[in-house]
Amino acid sequence: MAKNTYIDGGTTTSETYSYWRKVFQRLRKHHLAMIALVILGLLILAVILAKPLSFGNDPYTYIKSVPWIARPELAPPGPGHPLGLDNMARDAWSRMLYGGRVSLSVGFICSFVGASIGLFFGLISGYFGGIADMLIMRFTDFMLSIPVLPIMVVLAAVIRGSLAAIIFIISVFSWMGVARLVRGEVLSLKEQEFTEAARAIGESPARIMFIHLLPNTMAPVIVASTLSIAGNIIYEATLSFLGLGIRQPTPSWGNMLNGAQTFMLTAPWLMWWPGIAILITTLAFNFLGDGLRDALDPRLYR
Amino acid sequence: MKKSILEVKNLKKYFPVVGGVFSKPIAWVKAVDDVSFNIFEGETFSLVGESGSGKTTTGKTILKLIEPTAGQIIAEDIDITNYSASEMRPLRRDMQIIFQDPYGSLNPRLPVGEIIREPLVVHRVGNKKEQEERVVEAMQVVGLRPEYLRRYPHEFSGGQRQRVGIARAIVLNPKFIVADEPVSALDASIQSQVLNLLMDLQQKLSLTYLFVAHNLAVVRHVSDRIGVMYLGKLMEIADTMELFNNPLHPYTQALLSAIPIPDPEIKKERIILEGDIPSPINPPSGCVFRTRCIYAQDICAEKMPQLVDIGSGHFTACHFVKKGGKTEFTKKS
Amino acid sequence: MEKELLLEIKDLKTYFYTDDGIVKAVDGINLKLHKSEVLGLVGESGCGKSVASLSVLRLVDQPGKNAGGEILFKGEDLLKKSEEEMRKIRGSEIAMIFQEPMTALNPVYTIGNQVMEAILIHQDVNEEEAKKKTIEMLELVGIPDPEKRFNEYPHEMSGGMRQRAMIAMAMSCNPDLLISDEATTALDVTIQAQILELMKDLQKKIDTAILFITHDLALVAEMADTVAVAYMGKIVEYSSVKNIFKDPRHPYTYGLLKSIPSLISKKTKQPLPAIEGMIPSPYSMPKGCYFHPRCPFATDECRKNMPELKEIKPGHLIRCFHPIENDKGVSK
Amino acid sequence: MKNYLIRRLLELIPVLFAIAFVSFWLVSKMGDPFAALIINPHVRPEDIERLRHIWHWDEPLFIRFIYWLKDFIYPKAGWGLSILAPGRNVIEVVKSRIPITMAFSATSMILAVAISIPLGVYSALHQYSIPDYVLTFFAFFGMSMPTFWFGIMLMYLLAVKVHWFPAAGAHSAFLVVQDIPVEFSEAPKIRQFIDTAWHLALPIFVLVVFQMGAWLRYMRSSMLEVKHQDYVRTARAKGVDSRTVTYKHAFRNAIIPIITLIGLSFPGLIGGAMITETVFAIDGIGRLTFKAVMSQDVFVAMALITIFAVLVVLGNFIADILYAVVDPRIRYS
Repeated sequence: MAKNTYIDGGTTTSETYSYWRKVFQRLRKHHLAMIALVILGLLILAVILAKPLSFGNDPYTYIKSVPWIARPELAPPGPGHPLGLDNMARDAWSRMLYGGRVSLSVGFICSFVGASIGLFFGLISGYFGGIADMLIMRFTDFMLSIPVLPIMVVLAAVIRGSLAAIIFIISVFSWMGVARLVRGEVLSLKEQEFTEAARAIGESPARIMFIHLLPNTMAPVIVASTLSIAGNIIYEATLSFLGLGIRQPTPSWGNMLNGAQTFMLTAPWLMWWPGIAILITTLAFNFLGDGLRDALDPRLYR
Repeated sequence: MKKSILEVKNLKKYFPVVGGVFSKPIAWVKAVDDVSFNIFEGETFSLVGESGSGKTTTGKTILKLIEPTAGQIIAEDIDITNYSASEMRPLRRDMQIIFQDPYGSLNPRLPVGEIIREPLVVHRVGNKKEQEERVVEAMQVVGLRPEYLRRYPHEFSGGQRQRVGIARAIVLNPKFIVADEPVSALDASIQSQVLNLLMDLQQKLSLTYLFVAHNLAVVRHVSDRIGVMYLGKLMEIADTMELFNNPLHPYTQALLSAIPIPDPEIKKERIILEGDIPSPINPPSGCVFRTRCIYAQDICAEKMPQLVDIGSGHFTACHFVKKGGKTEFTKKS
Repeated sequence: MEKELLLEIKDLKTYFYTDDGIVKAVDGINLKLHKSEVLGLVGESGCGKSVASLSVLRLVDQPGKNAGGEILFKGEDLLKKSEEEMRKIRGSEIAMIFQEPMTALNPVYTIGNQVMEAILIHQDVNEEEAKKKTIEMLELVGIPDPEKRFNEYPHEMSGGMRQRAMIAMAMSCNPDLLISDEATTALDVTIQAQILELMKDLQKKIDTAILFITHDLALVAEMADTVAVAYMGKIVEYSSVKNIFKDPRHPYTYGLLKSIPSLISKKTKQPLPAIEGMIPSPYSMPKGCYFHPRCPFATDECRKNMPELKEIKPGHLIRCFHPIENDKGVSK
Repeated sequence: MKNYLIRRLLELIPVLFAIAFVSFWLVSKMGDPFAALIINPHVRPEDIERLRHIWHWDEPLFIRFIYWLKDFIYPKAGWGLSILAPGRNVIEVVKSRIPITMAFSATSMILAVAISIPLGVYSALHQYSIPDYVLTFFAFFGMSMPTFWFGIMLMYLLAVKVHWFPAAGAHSAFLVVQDIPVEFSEAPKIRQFIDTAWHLALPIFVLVVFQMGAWLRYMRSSMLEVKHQDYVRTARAKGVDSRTVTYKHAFRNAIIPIITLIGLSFPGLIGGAMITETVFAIDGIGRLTFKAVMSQDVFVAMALITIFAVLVVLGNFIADILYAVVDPRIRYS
């Protein structure tokens, strides 16, 4: 064949596009996921701008009096305090905003930590196999056999209170799914010939893992992590609701509900908003995760 | 005397089958079982066989992509059988592989330019600019537009992807390439283009090929010598024309007669083999082919015939093929 | 030679309406199949051969849809039949076997159960008779020990045995037409030889017509009486098997035949006369004749207009402005 | 398969042992079970020392654990030291709470699965229809809502505001039988059942909604996947009517992963039961766990967590067995 005779035609398109751009194009067609993305953007913006959005209220300050009712404790909504005051006469709206910071950060951080641990274990386990695989997988099975919530409650009772403790407790139980997922992906990627090609070139295991395996496992990990943010937010809220999570006076959506439940009869409005906030956030993460799954699905791809 | 570039001696690869209460190996898949052959410099040596014959395992074991169970692999007088991954690394510049699946053999997250550059990066050949020049050159040689450098594999058709795989294999200027079913996943009209490219590259870059395939017409067209495998064992080795004109092993005879011919006027008398290919986990005793062989006798169940030279480089493993190519077949009663 | 006409496909179109555009998988296919005849439909991937066969049974899944044409089976248009009427035809008058015998058989039911199901649907027999008939069928297709095999699951069988079971299922109601969609592609060559032998044998015994779909020209030479060559959803050449192989007129057929490595030729290790270029993307089809970008004889006419499928000599139709003349050159 | 199950059973023993030990260790970190006795004026310090010795609390952690485990498996009369129920055998305390939890979690699980499976199939068969969208939204709601909040809101709206349901507890203290109030345990069985059902309606509803979300999604996607399998097309090509195609061919395959997941859903169910029991003040083992942790009732907490671990591990094992029962491919390998 003469040099510079090229093979043209076929499926090549006029412009080149990367995998992630294609993913985003597909995600854009997923209306619920896009709505979720917008809502999450607004939520994140709101908790970042908690201070200016609080109408000059501070989540920790006890309000001495409000004009529309005699006692400031459990005051119903009124001017300047759109959600009223809680049982300690603190502004519920500003506590919502600052509580959102805690809830969202716990969700994100725990997911990130969980995904990182899971990726690490999954890669090692899947790539090396043998003893390492056996040990890691036995350990994963062991962790999965633990009744999560009861043990979380015990753990929370042992190391009580701080944000770091809660993040630690939730993260400990949020890596197993990703580890199994990544291991499975790596096992199937290892069967694919491009991994073998990398070995045939003489690439080191570390390079194979980082250049070839890791990027190819990212798609399902991103989906799983997005979904697990929702789960982690609920875990935090549940623990805080039970009085074992974030401690007063730091606000979180969960511990706001803990306080509100006691005053269900006298101040039912305090119960509505933190719950709705949790529901909307977790719904949004679940829809986004679902949309990402469709957008990243390799079966529709190629 | 032709120079042997690669020698395989009594190569075995057994894969464990785990099971039972304690996950211990309870059986072995004898994928490659006592295989020996030479590959001479500049030739195309082909391994043909049906699924489960061990031809691909042999090819990959030679490159140490699969660890051999026993035997020897000698590449240019160096015994690489027990070489570690790091000891193998420098040798990999000379020994490359082309894969079967044009989809699975390219990392979908890397642009093709990066895929072809990988070998240069790993072996630290030149600086980035020189590497990119060599990538462009390799792409031109295999008939890909260098402008497509930044495109991703999914933007190419099967035939083009296979060219990317070939470019990756030749970018280090290897001496020896294992081509593992390089055209079997391609359409007929693309198949011939890729075969032409492989033959052209062999000329230009003086390559030696180990060509692994199941399509006998393709193998006949590209090979100098052919080894026929069945259930992990070599049944026959001969020069291409000798093998096709004078197949001596009953399996080779049946295999050749099973090939459909694209000519409606040739109605050939076909040897239809009875039954299925046995499982490599539990191959028949003695000669592995005896369960389907129309000439099988008692001795075939007892003794595995050795692969012997019956003259002028024609090797056969059958009790009833004697020196000089005389056959003493009698049909099973 | 003039046998009763069994199946006539007229200008059949099956399009896939995908997010990225319309794929004209089958773009006006015309075929005729006579009783107890074998019609080979060959082509490379993307030529629409499998979609065409599924269209005959009206089994094309979403987003694929019929976009016109007629499928006359025994004189009646299958496209006009109700789903219930179609269901009665499927499996009894027209049966089909698929490429992957592993995935085409339901993994959770025994072979016997699956073959028997077809018999129970279409024949007026009770369970016991159906079972007897099933075992007979299994024996007929050469499955050893059919009573025992009746109770085995697909994963317990080899590829060849599974394909035999598929054939038993397809032939159990003595269909007038068998559609074989790449039935031997997934099999080893020695097993392929067995299955082809079996199909020929059964075709004689049961007197079934076969629509034999494959990408392998050699198989067509062996099996078919008439051959249709498809390229990008259209038939480009259609004639008797002898004409196709001895006197191909379309440049695509001609090129394809030349590019296959020969089993007789002494000229090995030589460049093969390959067809240049690649199959176009179904989303951006070339104007005019679909083959023109790869055709060595293409002219401006080919770049502008799609040629019609025309009879150039009795029983030999091609879709080309410049048919190849007796292996010597191109008519101008 | 039998070997596999035996192996799994053998594997469960160390897993259970490890979980029991880890929870023992964690729970004992929670507090000293004997510390609470110090404030009791009737208990002398030497009595506490004696008790400590009797329960081996003066031994190192691991030895103490072994003694504890022995007593847990073969409980002696009056075993354990409970703060919530002083003087009573811990096992007895726990045992008396099990039935109510079992009753309402099993009911909720059966209901959730029984409703979700047909709805999931419907959703898959009518993909992108309005009912599909409604069901999808409902499923996401079930997966996203915090159980405890949903429980409180239902309680507030349906029990506090409109009095359709009782607000808390598993049953009334008194029932009016023929105009005479009698103690619950004295009332006729049928009345007891109706009263309990009425009390448990809301918690069961909460748990059903919580579980249904996941089941609906699983069933829908499993069915969607199966719908496009080759064997479904084969069945249609055979002339099977669409009802039989759906239920005999598609559904039978789609249900396999779902059945397996039932065994694996135990941890989530335990968590859900714990929350709903706490919210609705039902005296089951879930609420007992929470109370035990809050009051540092070490013996009770340890017994409960070990029971939960046994349940989860048992669930895994059941999943394995079910898998083998429903999937012939597993059964025979």
